[in-house]
Amino acid sequence: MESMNDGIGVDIAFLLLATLAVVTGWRVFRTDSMVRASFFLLVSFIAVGVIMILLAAEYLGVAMFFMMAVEMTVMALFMVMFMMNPAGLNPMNMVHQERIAIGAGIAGFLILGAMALLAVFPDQPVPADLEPVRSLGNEMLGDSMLIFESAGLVLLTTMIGVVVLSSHRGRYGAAAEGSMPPGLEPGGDPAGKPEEDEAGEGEHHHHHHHH
Amino acid sequence: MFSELFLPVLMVIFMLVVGGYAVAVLDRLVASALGTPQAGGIWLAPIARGAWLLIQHANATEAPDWRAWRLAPALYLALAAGGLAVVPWSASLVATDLVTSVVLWGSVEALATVVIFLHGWSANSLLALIGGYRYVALGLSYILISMFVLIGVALPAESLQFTQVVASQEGLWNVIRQPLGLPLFLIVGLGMTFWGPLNLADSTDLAGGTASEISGPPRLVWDMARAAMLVAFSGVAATAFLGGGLGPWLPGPLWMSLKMLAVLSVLLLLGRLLPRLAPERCVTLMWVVLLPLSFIDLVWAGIGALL
Amino acid sequence: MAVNWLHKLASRGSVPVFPVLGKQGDGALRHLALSPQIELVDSPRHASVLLVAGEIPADRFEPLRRVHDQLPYPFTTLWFRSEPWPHLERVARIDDLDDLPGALVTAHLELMEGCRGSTHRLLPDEPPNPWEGEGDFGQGGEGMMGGVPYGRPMAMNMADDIRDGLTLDSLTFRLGPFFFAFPPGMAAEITLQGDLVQTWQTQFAPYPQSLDDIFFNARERPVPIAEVELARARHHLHRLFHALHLAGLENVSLRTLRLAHGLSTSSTLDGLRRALSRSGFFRLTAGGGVLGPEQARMIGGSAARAAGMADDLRSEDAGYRRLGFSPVCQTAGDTHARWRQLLDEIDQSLHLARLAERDRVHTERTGSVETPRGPWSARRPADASALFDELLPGLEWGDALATVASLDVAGVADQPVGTRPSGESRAVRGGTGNDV
Amino acid sequence: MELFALLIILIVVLGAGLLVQWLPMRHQPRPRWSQRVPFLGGGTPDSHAWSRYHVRYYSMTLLLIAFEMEMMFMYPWAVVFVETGKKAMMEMGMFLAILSVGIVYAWREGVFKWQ
Amino acid sequence: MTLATLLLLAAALIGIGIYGALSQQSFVMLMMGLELILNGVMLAAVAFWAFSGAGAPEGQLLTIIVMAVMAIEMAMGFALVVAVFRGKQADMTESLTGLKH
Repeated sequence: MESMNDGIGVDIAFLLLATLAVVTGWRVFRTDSMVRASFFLLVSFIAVGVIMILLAAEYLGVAMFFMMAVEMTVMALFMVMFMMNPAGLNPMNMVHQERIAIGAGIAGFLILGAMALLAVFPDQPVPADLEPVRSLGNEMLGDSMLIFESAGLVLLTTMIGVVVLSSHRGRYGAAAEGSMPPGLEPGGDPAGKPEEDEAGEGEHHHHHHHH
Repeated sequence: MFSELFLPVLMVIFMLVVGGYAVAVLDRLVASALGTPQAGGIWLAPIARGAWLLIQHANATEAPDWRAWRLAPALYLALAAGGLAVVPWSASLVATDLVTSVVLWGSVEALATVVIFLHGWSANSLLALIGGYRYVALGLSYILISMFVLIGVALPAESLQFTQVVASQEGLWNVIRQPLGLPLFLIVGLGMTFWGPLNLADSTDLAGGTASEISGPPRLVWDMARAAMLVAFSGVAATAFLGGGLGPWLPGPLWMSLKMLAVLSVLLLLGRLLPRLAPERCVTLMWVVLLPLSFIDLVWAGIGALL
Repeated sequence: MAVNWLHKLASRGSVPVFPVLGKQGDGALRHLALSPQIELVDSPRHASVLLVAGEIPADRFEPLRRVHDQLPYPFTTLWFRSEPWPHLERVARIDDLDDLPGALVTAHLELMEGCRGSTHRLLPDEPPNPWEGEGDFGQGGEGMMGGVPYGRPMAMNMADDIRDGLTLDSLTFRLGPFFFAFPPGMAAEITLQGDLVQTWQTQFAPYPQSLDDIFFNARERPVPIAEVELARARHHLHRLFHALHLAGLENVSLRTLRLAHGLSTSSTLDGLRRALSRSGFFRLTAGGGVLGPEQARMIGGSAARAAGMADDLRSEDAGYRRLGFSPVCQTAGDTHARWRQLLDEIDQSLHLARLAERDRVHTERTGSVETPRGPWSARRPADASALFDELLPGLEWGDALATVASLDVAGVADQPVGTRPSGESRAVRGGTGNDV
Repeated sequence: MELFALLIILIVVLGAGLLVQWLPMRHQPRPRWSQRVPFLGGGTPDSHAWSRYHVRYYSMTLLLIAFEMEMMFMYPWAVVFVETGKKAMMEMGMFLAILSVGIVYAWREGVFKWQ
Repeated sequence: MTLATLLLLAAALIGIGIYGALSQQSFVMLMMGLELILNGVMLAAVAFWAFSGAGAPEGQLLTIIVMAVMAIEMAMGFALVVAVFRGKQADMTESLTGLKH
């Protein structure tokens, strides 16, 4: 009785969530407001996250919420920063090669869908007594230690790369500025920088990327 | 069926209403204790204010993002409900005992940032917009601190479940075992509800910030949601650091309520005693001072758990 | 009926009032801040009564109409010491400060119970630009950035960014003259990029402020120093009250106001000072706004002394010299230094007042007097709000407003505080015990 | 079952939040244009507030994304911490070291200041 | 909810993602497309883990790695956008070619 209920409930929930994920995923490219686009994508991620929880991947599903909430907030910030007409007050369509894109999208869906339907995958469900989080933890501290460690280093590299690329007063600008207490020069001069520095920075970026 | 689905729903809604009211009353009590006289009955004032907001018409701006503007307060309220749902009142009485409830609370914090930003953004008005953006700077800074601190309490529990976290405090509460944890977490609480010193979203220098353009029922929901979030936060803080429903003589839920009231009082008091931080300093403070402190807390918790 | 009890309940709460300040309206504001049944709000959206306090000059009528229309339905207005516009129907005018809180409560009560209808709007129901039905999608805009979608143009990139060279859109707007964080009456045209002030042009100077008549008397005849110094301390405390409200320290700001209200030679500042430094007001809140020597000279007074200039007309007065007066100074010249300076000066004033009262010392020099706003010898301290134009660009919004609050820029009016607010000052006078 | 209860709680409360706003607002007329002007203390804006807003802390947000990813690894690690013992402790040391290097570097570069 | 339906959902998300990544002119919107593709990939990975991986932890680990890739892609992508924009005041994909010389 209980499991019966659960079974139907799970199916209904899955159906609703799947629809939500696809519809919001589609709306991402069909809305004029950049903020809405980012948060539609967030909803799509959250729907997938809930499906993951339904699949007993409790940790991954919930982690998806916080990871994606942060990533999509940042996404929204940057979208608004760099896109003209960020709120879509004037409706617009900023696409190129749309036909090819639609074709590629449909082709991708058909090929992958056919694989999903036609290929035979082994039927080995998660054992009932498995604790997904614990097993993941053990894996990370056991066999996959190397992946875990290298991920840490890669992320450190990312941090440094991000700072070098995005920061105005970069390492080759005035690094000392970063360690000075906040506070402006007398007369309220902003902490902006002279022109030469900017040019030097730009060059550095190109240089860095070249390697 | 009833006990598994409807009871939790009723429980959480009851908590939202009672808790929200309790926050409003408690805040007025704190204010009058600090020397700001309150008019009329402290007990009636929140209800009278709610009635007034129901009568006042909702404001509009020239071209708001209507859906987002109306959704944001309701979503914030729903997030508070989600937080309250994972708070255990005793070993068995918990609305939803998710295996990863600690992570879920982390998600509530992250999503709260999204919702508050949306609230500031959707009004299409300058002061609200600045409030929303300012809040994101804060929201993205405190979330790491909160995660480290909560991972700290998960270590001795060997679980990401709040009921297990409570069980692990049978001998000694985390507030003593990990002395840095609770103070750091309280700062997170002020941030989440943009209360007092961390009120960057709805601050006075922005004429109310994200709330500067709203009136009437949307404002009522927004204020209620904010109070409910404080309640949810105090529930989590009491669970993670004060042993939840553990305690002699009294039944678990009562202990829990008392501890939540204690956390709430401290938060409301801090909110009225400290001036609002400048956003830039706030970010630096979070990353350069509080985050390293939360590292120390985690190491402390780790050593404590192994010994 | 259900609606009825809802309305009845709503009338039981505190009255949310949005104050619009005219000339000498700030006294009413401070009076209301201490009335428990009145809640002063920062945005008209949060108010049910619009209070017009003091006479509004004709050039600020248009902004007043705008603010008037921004209160959500239902709302009502009340005019305090100001003549209501003739085309407003059923508007109450109040002249006695003591009646004001009661009148506001009654107005709210009547509004909630339905015996008073909501005030009618003043401006026509039109968008800032006609847009409906125009443009590619009927949204009023053209192309990507053109036109006036929904009645307003879109923000554009107007000037290069002054901090990090990443030039994005800038927002230009006019703020005030009824923005509570500004000195009463001030308005500015501001351009922001992000939350950073890019340009700032003061459009309306703040109303000249009326000083206590003791400063006017002191120019003509010797007056008791105790009285001068108490008036000075009270002036400074009133400014501190506004700044603390802006910093979110509601309780301490009211405490400051109460201190100012009951100020006498036996008052001390220790409790307030302790509360402020414990709360971290000097360390945690916004800083910035450093005055250069030229700027400091221009504004004069305590702001100049906070920037390290020991100019004070009191040093030239024999009466003060007998009391051992020497000016206190700070060096940093920023917002925090100004607040420290202000506290030190209040302390000093209270100290001088105590000594002067004991020894019955009077001022000896007439013709020039150090007002709380600055030196007044040949000319009255003039308006210095133009200072903001050079001081504020480059500051973050919160820092900019904190700087505005920390500078006393308004000039001095040619009249002393007019009809003295009945409660406020007279009680204080009685307390000093050496009334003229 | 827990998940369903949670979902129902969220939906019910969300619905209640919307209902409280919608019910009283059904019969209210849309406010007049003169009321809808954004509040600027009597002043007016030149343009819509929505714009390419200069987020002054953008480098901090990028740093956070990388940080957040590390958190992703830490939760499962916390669960097995006690049973793994010393090795987990070392692991934590490494992680915190990496994060600290990241913070110190970013701080030195002025990432946490308003750009 | 079976493996096939889950994979279909994943395929649909990937399909939409491909459309987005190919059609959008703006670099930031293009990244949205990539994210959506990765969303589908993560779902597929979890589905395999749940239905045919016998609960092997590698399935979960794969999802985490995809997420890490996503985070790194986003962080580096935006940092590049900032760097390019500072030079050229534009964010179109075409401008990125300027970096290749």
